Amino acid sequence: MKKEQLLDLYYQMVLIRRVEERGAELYQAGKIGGFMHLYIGQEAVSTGLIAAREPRDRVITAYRDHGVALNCGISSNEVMAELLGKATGMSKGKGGSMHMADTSKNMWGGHAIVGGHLPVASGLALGDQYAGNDNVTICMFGDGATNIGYFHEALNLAKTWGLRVLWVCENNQYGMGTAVERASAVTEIRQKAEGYGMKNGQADGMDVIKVYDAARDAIEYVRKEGQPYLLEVDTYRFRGHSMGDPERYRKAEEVKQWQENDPIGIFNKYLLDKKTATRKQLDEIEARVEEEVVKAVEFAEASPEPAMEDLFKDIYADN
Amino acid sequence: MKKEQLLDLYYQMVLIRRVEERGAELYQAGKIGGFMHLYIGQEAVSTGLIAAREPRDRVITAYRDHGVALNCGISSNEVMAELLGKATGMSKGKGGSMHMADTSKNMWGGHAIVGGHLPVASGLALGDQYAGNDNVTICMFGDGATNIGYFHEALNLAKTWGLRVLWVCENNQYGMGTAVERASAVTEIRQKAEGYGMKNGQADGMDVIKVYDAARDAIEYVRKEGQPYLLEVDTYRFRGHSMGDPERYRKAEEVKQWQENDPIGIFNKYLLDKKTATRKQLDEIEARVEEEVVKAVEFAEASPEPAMEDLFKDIYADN
Amino acid sequence: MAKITMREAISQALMEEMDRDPAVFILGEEVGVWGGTYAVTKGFYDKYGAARVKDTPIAENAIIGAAIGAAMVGQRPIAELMTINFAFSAMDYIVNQAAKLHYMFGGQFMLPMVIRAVGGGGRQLGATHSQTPDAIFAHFPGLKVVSPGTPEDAKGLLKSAIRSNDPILFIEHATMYQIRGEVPEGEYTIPIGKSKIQREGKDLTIVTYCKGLELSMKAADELAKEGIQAEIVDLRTLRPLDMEPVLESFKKTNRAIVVEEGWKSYGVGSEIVSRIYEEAFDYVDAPILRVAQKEVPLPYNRTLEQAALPQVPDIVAAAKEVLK
Amino acid sequence: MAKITMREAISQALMEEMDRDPAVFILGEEVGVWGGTYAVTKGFYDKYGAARVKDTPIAENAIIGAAIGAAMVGQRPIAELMTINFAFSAMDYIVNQAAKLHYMFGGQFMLPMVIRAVGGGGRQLGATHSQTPDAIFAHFPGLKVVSPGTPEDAKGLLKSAIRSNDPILFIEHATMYQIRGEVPEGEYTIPIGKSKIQREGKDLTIVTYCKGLELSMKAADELAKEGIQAEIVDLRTLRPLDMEPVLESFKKTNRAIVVEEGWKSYGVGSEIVSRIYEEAFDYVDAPILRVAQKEVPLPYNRTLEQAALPQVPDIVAAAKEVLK
Ligand SMILES: Cc1ncc(C[n+]2csc(CCOP(=O)(O)OP(=O)(O)O)c2C)c(N)n1
Ligand SMILES: Cc1ncc(C[n+]2csc(CCOP(=O)(O)OP(=O)(O)O)c2C)c(N)n1
Ligand SMILES: [Mg+2]
Ligand SMILES: [Mg+2]
Repeated sequence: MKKEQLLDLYYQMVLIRRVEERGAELYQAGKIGGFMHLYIGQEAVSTGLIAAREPRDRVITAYRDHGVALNCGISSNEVMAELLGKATGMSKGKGGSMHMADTSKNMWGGHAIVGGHLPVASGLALGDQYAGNDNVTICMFGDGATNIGYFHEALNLAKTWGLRVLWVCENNQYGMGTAVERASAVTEIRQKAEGYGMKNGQADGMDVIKVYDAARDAIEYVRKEGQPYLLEVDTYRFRGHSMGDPERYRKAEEVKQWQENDPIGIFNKYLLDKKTATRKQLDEIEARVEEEVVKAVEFAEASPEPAMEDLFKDIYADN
Repeated sequence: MKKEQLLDLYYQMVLIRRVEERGAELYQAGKIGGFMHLYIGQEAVSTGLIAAREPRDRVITAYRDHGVALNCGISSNEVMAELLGKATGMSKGKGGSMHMADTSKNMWGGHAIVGGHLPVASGLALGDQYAGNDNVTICMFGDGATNIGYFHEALNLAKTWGLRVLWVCENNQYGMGTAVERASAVTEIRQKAEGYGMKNGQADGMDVIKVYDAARDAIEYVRKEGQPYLLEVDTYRFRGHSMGDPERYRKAEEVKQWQENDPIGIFNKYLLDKKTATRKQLDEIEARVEEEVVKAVEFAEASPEPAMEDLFKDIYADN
Repeated sequence: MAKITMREAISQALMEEMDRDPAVFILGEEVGVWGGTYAVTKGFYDKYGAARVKDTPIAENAIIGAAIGAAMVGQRPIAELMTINFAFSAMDYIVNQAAKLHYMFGGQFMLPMVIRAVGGGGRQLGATHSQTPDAIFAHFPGLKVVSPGTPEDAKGLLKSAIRSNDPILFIEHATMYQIRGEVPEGEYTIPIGKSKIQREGKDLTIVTYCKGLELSMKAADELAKEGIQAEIVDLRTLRPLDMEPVLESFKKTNRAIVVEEGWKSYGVGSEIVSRIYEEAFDYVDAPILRVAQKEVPLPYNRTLEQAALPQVPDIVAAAKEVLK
Repeated sequence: MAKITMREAISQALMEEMDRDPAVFILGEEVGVWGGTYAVTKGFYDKYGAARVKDTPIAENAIIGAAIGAAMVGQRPIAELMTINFAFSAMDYIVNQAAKLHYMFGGQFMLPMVIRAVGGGGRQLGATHSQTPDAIFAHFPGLKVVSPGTPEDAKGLLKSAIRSNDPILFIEHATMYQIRGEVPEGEYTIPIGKSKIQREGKDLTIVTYCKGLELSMKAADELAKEGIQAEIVDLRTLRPLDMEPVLESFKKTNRAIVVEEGWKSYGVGSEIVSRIYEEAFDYVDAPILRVAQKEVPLPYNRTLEQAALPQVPDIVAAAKEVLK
């Protein structure tokens, strides 16, 4: 990767972190409602992954989607506005935290039914196969999602039909409070691909470069071979599952240990060690992010609520 | 196996064949309605399998259940009566061909939603685990059923919780008109067990002895280890999927080839070759079966229809 | 006008739309090589090939989920559920995804897709395979639910459904594929969301749809012999529901019954009855009655099953009751 | 009588029945270590251990399917669906298996199981997570559907449900866990399938249940200020439906509205309205009105969401309308 690209990845990771930190504050202040799932700790995953796609490659993910949205190029203004339920959000305030999409950026949402978007991902890829192009669909989901039947049907269909889907399991060790081994017959999620004769791999999700490399290779394979691929990425969420998590299921110790592996810290060190950037440059990026996020909050707060008549808009496309 | 047991297996296989042949006639004559799926060609599977169980081990299967019912010790009278929808059927005429159960024989049905009974099988085994016994649940299903999400959820649960289920996939090469490779990512169904880290095996489903041996070992494993096991049994249905199958999807050639491997013929030859029985003895068994089936049809035809007030019975257990 | 079967009408609609628009394709269990479980897509596989007539695994969530995804990116999939009973195996995709994605993402993309599903009892298929659960799908805003009762309507409505940009559940009835009816020659469509008077009369209004229409037409013949002229309003679409023709008819007859094949409680009739009273209260001369399925899981035994299903004499009796 | 929250009432019912009968166990997502997503089973895991408080994978079909199997062999599982929206992901097990197996096999085995599921809107969870689809489950004979509106009823009905030999869907409401109400000291149960007058009045009848009860009680207070005495009948059970108290009340007041949180079309109100007209036609003095959710998928934005949900002023307005 070129220097600019690397710095851009750093910018994206810091942006996700700050947007979510402010988001958490706004949630506590009662300005954001519903369920909000923070991506903090997992920033390297979607950042590395989406950096490896071409713009024509589609992305679809679960409800933990702020980071993915930002990586796909949706502005922090829009993300913040959607969190606040404003008309200027990309889903016009109707979707909220869990439902961020911008199809012009090839980001097909945020989906809140666990595993529910996996068959849909097969469908996006089917649409491309039917159209005769070689776009890749990148579908992200959690470890917990691999236990639901939707996962099985989607992967089986993708392999049987040769659909171009890169399945990315973000194994953050827990589905809500349930550790992987308490819910899944196998603890290495990639092993599930064997049941479909599907090529698979694993990457360290705390290291954005490693994620990028693995994703680039996997995307190339998917595009060239016209076959799906399952990539397991090991990671950890530093915060609770969603904003109201009692966190009885994991020890502070364990969280601390992982936090010492902060993906932003790791990348920061990498950039300095490799002399890709100076500390000053990185500080500048951080300052730029701070400013952007302040503006995003201002934008969101100043944005109008959806109009009352919007309640009845977009129920159907035809009338 | 002792001689009597072997001869009993032969009797069971011939009985299934004859009951179904008469069933097919009665269906054509309009005396049986609904969907009827014949087991002809697959008799060795359930016969060998169920011979290997202890009476306390539970059996549950799909809609292709006449053979299983007979193997479990349900009388041909009751099977025939249920086919005719009579009050003397084991399901009192309410279930029909696809829904044969007799819980006193530890036969928990015939289930018509493809794959739908697999989570239920996990539940039967859960009930036993909760009760603290080491009963085994034998759950049979088709190759086509392994593509639905129910399969995935059931197997994952069984492995994660250590439930005593012997999963038996009757791979008869087709789900309706769809050949295995057109619907499943892997053509060896047993490979799917790898995705759950589940022990698995394969057996020739046209040879009752081989099925018996494989089942006995598998049941022992399941009982002793407190772990599920997936057994794939290769077989073939000689008739259409159900009574109204246009059979456009397979060649007469292929059917003929498999029919030359008739499981009854193979077993007949085995018994003669090994001198376990004389031709006369086998003829006698066949004659006994003929007679039994004639009587079963008489019984069923002479049996009363359910009373009109039965329509409203057994909707609920409490009132 | 040619007289064709319901099966032919549906088949023609599918073919005409596939010929018209290359974005249209079919996916489902046994739609291809087998030729469709009910022979509706017989010959399609040979004509259009495997890419446009896709045999799927037995995986209802994947079928509807994949249709949703393909529709999101601009294709026009027609997903077939072998029977509507298997819609329960894909319920989330039908009522929670197809019905909501357009709205939830602020209208960013459309879902031009049709789910064809055949339902109905009367064929001794037992409790899990014999249902007419149409009402529960009609409960969900965002989904459109169409269920025609004549070959003409089936063809015209299905063509509209395929051209529509919304997710549409198109419900057929397994015992109606052989019924015949006149169908206009050449190209035509029928708008979704319009009820229709299928028979005129002045004495009472029978509101019905799908299988209920077939039964109600026969009942009307019976009633006519006794000098009673029933007007039959066919809903054709359960959501969005078009009450206009129902109310117009009712304001003329002042008496009505609703006929449906599904269970009575929380069924289609409940909604129609409520709406008539809400919107034409002053015109009501007698309690409006519902003719529907008895509240039991359908049994295999033919006699019991037939006793549970609504029959022509039940309709005749209800009609006479409201005329008392 | 002690005043406790709905959460405590449900929690007590679960504990008392687990203490009473070793065949009773709980399974579901996050019921154990986490302590229940809504803290209903907080402390259970420590008290009863992993064998009786089973955390499951995210696999709704396996949860309900396994409960069915365990019930078939005589255990008494309580399966928890994290929210009723996920019931669509296990729909076949609820309406096609739990509801039918007893009947379809001629009564050979029973299904003593409870499915607890929390529903309801008003928390900005968006279209897929905010539903009140109770009516669609009540459509299926073979299933019982209970949805209490007070802590007392919740406790007594849940205890009955756990002791029942039938599959019961027990629907709670996410915004009601904190409401408080008096609950009898000591052991009691309340029979399933009995509606109840929750407030007496003579001017009109409000038929409702669950969240609708909370709203209707407040509306009745408002109405009382203007001298209008509303009688409130709480259905408590949607199937089997007990119309007796409804009809009795209606025969006294001759005017009624039905209040529910779910969508109006094909909803609970449709059935109640139809039944009142069918069974008390001669007592009707004014059109019966339905207060329900607007026909939209629920949006995230709070203002829009609240506008879509039925509110106290809507009930007050409808009540006045029927009294005109
Ligand atoms: C079908 C369904 N069941 C349950 C839930 C509730 N739920 C939301 S997130 C979640 C945990 C998912 O864990 P995982 O897939 O590992 O993703 P993570 O949250 O760790 O990113 C659960 C159980 C849901 N949304 N959908
Ligand atoms: C959920 C569901 N989808 C579709 C069907 C229709 N159907 C009945 S049997 C069958 C084929 C099943 O094939 P397989 O599992 O291989 O069993 P086999 O009939 O070969 O014994 C299909 C598609 C069904 N009953 N249930
Ligand atoms: Mg996780
Ligand atoms: Mg098969």
